[in-house]
Amino acid sequence: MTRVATFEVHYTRLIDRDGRPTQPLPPLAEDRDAMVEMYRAMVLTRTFDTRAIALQRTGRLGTYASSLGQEAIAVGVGVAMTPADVLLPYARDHGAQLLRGVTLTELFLFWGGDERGSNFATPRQDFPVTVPIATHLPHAAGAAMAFKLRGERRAAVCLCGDGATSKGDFYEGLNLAGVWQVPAVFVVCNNAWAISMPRAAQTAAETLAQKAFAAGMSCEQVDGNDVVAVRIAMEAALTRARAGEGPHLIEAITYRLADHTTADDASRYRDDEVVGAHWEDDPIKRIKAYLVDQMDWSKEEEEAVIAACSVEVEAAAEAYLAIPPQPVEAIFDFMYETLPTDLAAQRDALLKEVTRRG
Amino acid sequence: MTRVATFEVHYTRLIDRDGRPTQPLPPLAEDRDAMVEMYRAMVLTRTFDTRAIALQRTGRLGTYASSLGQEAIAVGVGVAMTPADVLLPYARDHGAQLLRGVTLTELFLFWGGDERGSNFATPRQDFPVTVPIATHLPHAAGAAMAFKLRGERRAAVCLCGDGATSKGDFYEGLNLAGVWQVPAVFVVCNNAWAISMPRAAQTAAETLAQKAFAAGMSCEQVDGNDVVAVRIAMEAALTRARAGEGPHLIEAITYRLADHTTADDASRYRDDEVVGAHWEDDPIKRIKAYLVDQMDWSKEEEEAVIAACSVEVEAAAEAYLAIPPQPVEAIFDFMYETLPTDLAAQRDALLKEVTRRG
Amino acid sequence: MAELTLVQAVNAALAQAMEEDERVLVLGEDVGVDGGVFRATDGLLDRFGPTRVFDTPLAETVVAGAAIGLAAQGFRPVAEIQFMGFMYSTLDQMISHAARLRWRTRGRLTCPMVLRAPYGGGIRAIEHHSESTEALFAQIPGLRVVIPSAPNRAYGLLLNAIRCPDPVVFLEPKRIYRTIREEVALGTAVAPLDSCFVLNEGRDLTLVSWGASVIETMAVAETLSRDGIGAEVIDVGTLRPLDSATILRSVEKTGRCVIVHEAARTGGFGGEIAARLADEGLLFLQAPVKRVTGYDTVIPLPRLEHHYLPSTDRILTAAREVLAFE
Amino acid sequence: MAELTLVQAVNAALAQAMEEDERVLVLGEDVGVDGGVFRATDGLLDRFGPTRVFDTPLAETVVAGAAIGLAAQGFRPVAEIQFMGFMYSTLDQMISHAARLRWRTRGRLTCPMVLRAPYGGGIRAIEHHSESTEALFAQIPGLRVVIPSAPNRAYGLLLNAIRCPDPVVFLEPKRIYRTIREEVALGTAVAPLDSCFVLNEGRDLTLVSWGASVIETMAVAETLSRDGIGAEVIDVGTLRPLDSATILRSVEKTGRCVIVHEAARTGGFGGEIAARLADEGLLFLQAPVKRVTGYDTVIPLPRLEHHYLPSTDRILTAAREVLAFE
Ligand SMILES: Cc1ncc(C[n+]2csc(CCOP(=O)(O)OP(=O)(O)O)c2C)c(N)n1
Ligand SMILES: Cc1ncc(C[n+]2csc(CCOP(=O)(O)OP(=O)(O)O)c2C)c(N)n1
Ligand SMILES: [Mg+2]
Ligand SMILES: [Mg+2]
Repeated sequence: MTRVATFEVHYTRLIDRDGRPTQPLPPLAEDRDAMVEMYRAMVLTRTFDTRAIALQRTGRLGTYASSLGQEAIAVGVGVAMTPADVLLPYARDHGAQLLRGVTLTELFLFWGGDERGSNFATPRQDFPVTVPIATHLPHAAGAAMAFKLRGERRAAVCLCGDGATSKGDFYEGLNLAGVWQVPAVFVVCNNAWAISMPRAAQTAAETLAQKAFAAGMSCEQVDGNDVVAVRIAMEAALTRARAGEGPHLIEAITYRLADHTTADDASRYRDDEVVGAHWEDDPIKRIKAYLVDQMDWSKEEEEAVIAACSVEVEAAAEAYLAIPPQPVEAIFDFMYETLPTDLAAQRDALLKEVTRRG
Repeated sequence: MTRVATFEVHYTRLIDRDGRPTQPLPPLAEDRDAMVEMYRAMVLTRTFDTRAIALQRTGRLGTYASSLGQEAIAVGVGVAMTPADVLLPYARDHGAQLLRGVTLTELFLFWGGDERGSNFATPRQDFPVTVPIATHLPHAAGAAMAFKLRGERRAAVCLCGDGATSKGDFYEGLNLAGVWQVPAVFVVCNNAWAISMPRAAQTAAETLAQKAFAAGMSCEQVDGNDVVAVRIAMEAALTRARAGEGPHLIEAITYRLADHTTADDASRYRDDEVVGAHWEDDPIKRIKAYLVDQMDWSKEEEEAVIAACSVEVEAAAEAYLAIPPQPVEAIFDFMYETLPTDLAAQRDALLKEVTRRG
Repeated sequence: MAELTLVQAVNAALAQAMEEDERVLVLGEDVGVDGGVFRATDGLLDRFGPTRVFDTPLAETVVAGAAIGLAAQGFRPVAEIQFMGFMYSTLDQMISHAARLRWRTRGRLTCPMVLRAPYGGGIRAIEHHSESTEALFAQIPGLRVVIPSAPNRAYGLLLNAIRCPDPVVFLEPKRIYRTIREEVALGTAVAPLDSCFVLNEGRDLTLVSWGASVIETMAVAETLSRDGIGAEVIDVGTLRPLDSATILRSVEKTGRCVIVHEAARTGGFGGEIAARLADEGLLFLQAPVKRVTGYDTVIPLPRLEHHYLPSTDRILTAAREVLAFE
Repeated sequence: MAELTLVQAVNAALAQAMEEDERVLVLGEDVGVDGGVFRATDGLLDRFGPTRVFDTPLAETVVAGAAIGLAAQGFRPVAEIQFMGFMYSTLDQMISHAARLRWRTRGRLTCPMVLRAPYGGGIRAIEHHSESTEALFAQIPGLRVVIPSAPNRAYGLLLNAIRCPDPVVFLEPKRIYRTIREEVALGTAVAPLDSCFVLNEGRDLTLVSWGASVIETMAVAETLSRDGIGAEVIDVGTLRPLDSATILRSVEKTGRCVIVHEAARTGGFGGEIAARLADEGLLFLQAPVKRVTGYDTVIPLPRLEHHYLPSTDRILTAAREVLAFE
């Protein structure tokens, strides 16, 4: 018996749940502006989240997927990317989308059930949220291949959940990215649940990171509630990817503090107490503690951030609510570049019907 | 950075290409009858193979997938199984099917383009050859789950090629088997090619065995041209699986000495010389060398085996050629348990047409 | 007898099937503790335990594929896919294996499984959660495709689907999961798998529909009846195998037919029905066969979705057009 | 001009497209050194190099999915699936993404890709290698589905498919890959993507077909013409979007129609055509619309396969039946 291959998975946490460094920190952690930027982005994300849920509860938004508790991942990813990179988000990446330039109003519009919410003004090349789980990993491999073929120093960044790692598309996407050595970074947001299914019911794999070994890809685990750890890992992976050193997978470990969506009632399948305990790991609490302890974050500054985020979200919500639906014929727009004859006939029929109905 | 998981892949070869033991051998290798049984099964497989190709070349068989060079895997697997286990073969597992009880005539019939070739008299519960690559791994997980649910000490054995390891079904099947901890053994026949695609073009993974890590499954590599190594690994895996200790994956390394199928011309994409070199690893040559060196295998015995296999295959080929096609209405048989009305009408129409044509 | 909604009827049929046959298993994402995202499997885990009801990883291909393996081994798996929009990755397994295992082995191995999913629009859901692509399955030889439109029929059809030795795709119109309550005769399975249901008799016009659209279709029949027009309403409970005899008989009587379904028109299963009329029923037809359907587009997101679904208004317009035809 | 077989025409169109637009890429299993299992991509790797032509792992979902990613990024990928029977695992990507990327983003991202595959029976292949399930794709809003039936049209249609800004499923009738040679006008793409081809004019009967069945259909037209019967033969080169106007115009003239395709009848795309006739063309019809198709079964393995495919005999019988109808 000969040993022919060995593999290791490593885990990184830089700042603990109380905001204390667990090891010497990178320069980033000394950069007050950078830290505040991330904090603010996380607060903004959560403010959006709260407002979205309120809108949904009052019938003014559709079913909504909260990112409560996992803001550090989206934000750590979003800040690490450059505008030239391309994001392929999953449904809880509001934080990353906002940092990329998608507006709050556009996010509301998307979750409000309006196709225009995916036609954001910036970033034009980012993908819309992918709803069928894990089906976007193949797109990420393809988009990254495009960068490679054109010799561009850009990377595709693709996020998904722990549940997504069970799906064939996840694996086929990773495997292709591996064999083509494309500039892609995959982030698994392991929030411990896929609706009611605990992480252990998805797979017997000890870590989700190790799924990358099946694709010959490097990987690591990070504390997904530690925005600094997420960002540092992302920046390193992106630098390597853009330099042609191949794709990478990051498993970011967090916890879904919210119900799966506004259509879910998590109390059916998990104990409130367990969830409560996970609030100790709240990524926002953690970075705030760090700011307060290490960077003299003041009460005034805190209040200013909270207030600014509220104002911003409120204005966006109002702007969203003021947007009338698309005209009815928009149903037929963008099915093809030019409307085929038989579709044109259906469009006419609909318009006639609408006119008749008045 | 903390190390949270480590993995190793090991490789086993017991008998080298010249038939010499590479390490102390298990009792099996001392058991002349057992060794001869495996040798004979491999020779029979190859004899069948040669005859099948000849029949195809003369238009009396359909497109055929040769198992030339990988007889040790199918035979090692076939002898390790008990009748109660269930085989889910891929297209080059003739050797295993024969050992399970499928007759040579049934094999010819299958490859001759007749559905009855998959309705073998024994073993009634084995699956037919699966043509869409890797789609049978999910079936193996399901069948093995059936054994587990009924508390039966049986295992599902599922084989596939190296190309198959790229497909989502492969991964989803492994992952489910892992998380359900079902009695299944997966064998990847790594014959270095998937039609024209070399192993390195399938995946960046250093070994195919390691794909099991993604499913939290144990795994190993064996020399797939060493029938003893294959059988020993299989027996151990089957014993563990039947005892409820979970699934296992074996990567058996071999080489496709033949064209992909009779419809392929491998000289378009690989050098004859490289192929020639791999004949040194011929699994039949190896076990024969072992028999001769270690077990006084005589020329007479050798000739007897060859002759017996020829006679057997010849008789089967003749039996096959004598089997008339199914009656035309068999097209409609077995679509549903009972024929729906509209199908019955179509059946009547076909029969009328056939009668009219005379 | 019990007053049940459609989703409760599904739940009751599952429980009944599990009760009467221990080979029946329920599997899928979140079907266990959670009882399914629509609660169709609610309580089954408690009642039948974890060897009869089990959650699967998030991987629809292997949900279907493992069900095939279980079925080939003699179980009767009933697998749930959370939404029809996530059934597409089961198609390969359903087409290449479920539909063919019996055929391929000349009856040696069979595949008595049911693949259930909620389908259709009208619940203001996000993308992919409102699909009506039943024709994808209904065109596959070897599959049975069943769609109930009321609690009682849902109960009977599902029970028969589970008892059926062939693979069945069972699509549940989720828009009406909880909108109707009906007496359901528990324990009996009166709704056969191979015939259409005539919900209303009439001599002037045949309205053919299935799924949630049956509700609007019935409403139109009622409106018409107030004008003294008798519309025969046929609920195609089983799309495959299709009982075209019932439809033909009706059109022979009425001479006029409108087909109503939520799915996009082109390639929708209404085309198959109209085609059979254009062949075997041509001589009966006194007016063009109209289809009132979803448009040939993606079903819009909630803000425009209601324009897409066949409304009573659109059905009525088509009906009057067909009736006026001379 | 060159005398080419259908598969050579496909090859020539690929080369031409790659020549004229460097965004065109060719990918798939064995498309590189091997030149594809049917040699459709033969020589392209040599000519355009490994950054334009690349092999993929054995994984159809990601072949389609990566093509979508490439297309969204401005490339024009032409992906090959080796046989239509292995396209089923692309359906989710094609339905959920390729067909909708433009729609979903209101035109921000588009998906100009082509998914090619040989299809159909008659080559005595093993199971899954003889499928004709074009209706699966033809029912999906947002996709274009194109099927050539001769070298010249294959060349023009493929070139137009590659130039098309929408996703196109391009199915090649492999039974006639090498059976016909025809002059192909290289460099020009005369076959438009949105209209049927009238191959033969006639006043007595309309025969509608596509793919390899066009050959038998033309043969029947010839037989009929010897009896003085004029059969108009329409090759539906593009199933979606369907040019029903050409078919309607023809049936208006002839009053009789037979539709011929290899796919199983129920849910096959012939039903859509017959349904349009039953609506918009009802007044023209002087006889039932007959469909000569594969049976509603799995296509048999080689030993019985020839009974399954629509033969000239079956087409002729149906044609005479329709002609005799009063
Ligand atoms: C292919 C597919 N199957 C099922 C669903 C329904 N669904 C939506 S989210 C979800 C769970 C996702 O879990 P995970 O990947 O862990 O992400 P999380 O929601 O926890 O962030 C499921 C099953 C879906 N959207 N797509
Ligand atoms: C899903 C699917 N895609 C493509 C094919 C066509 N095909 C048949 S065998 C084969 C290569 C298989 O390679 P591998 O898994 O290594 O097995 P091997 O033939 O080398 O034994 C391919 C691509 C298929 N049968 N199924
Ligand atoms: Mg999760
Ligand atoms: Mg191989």
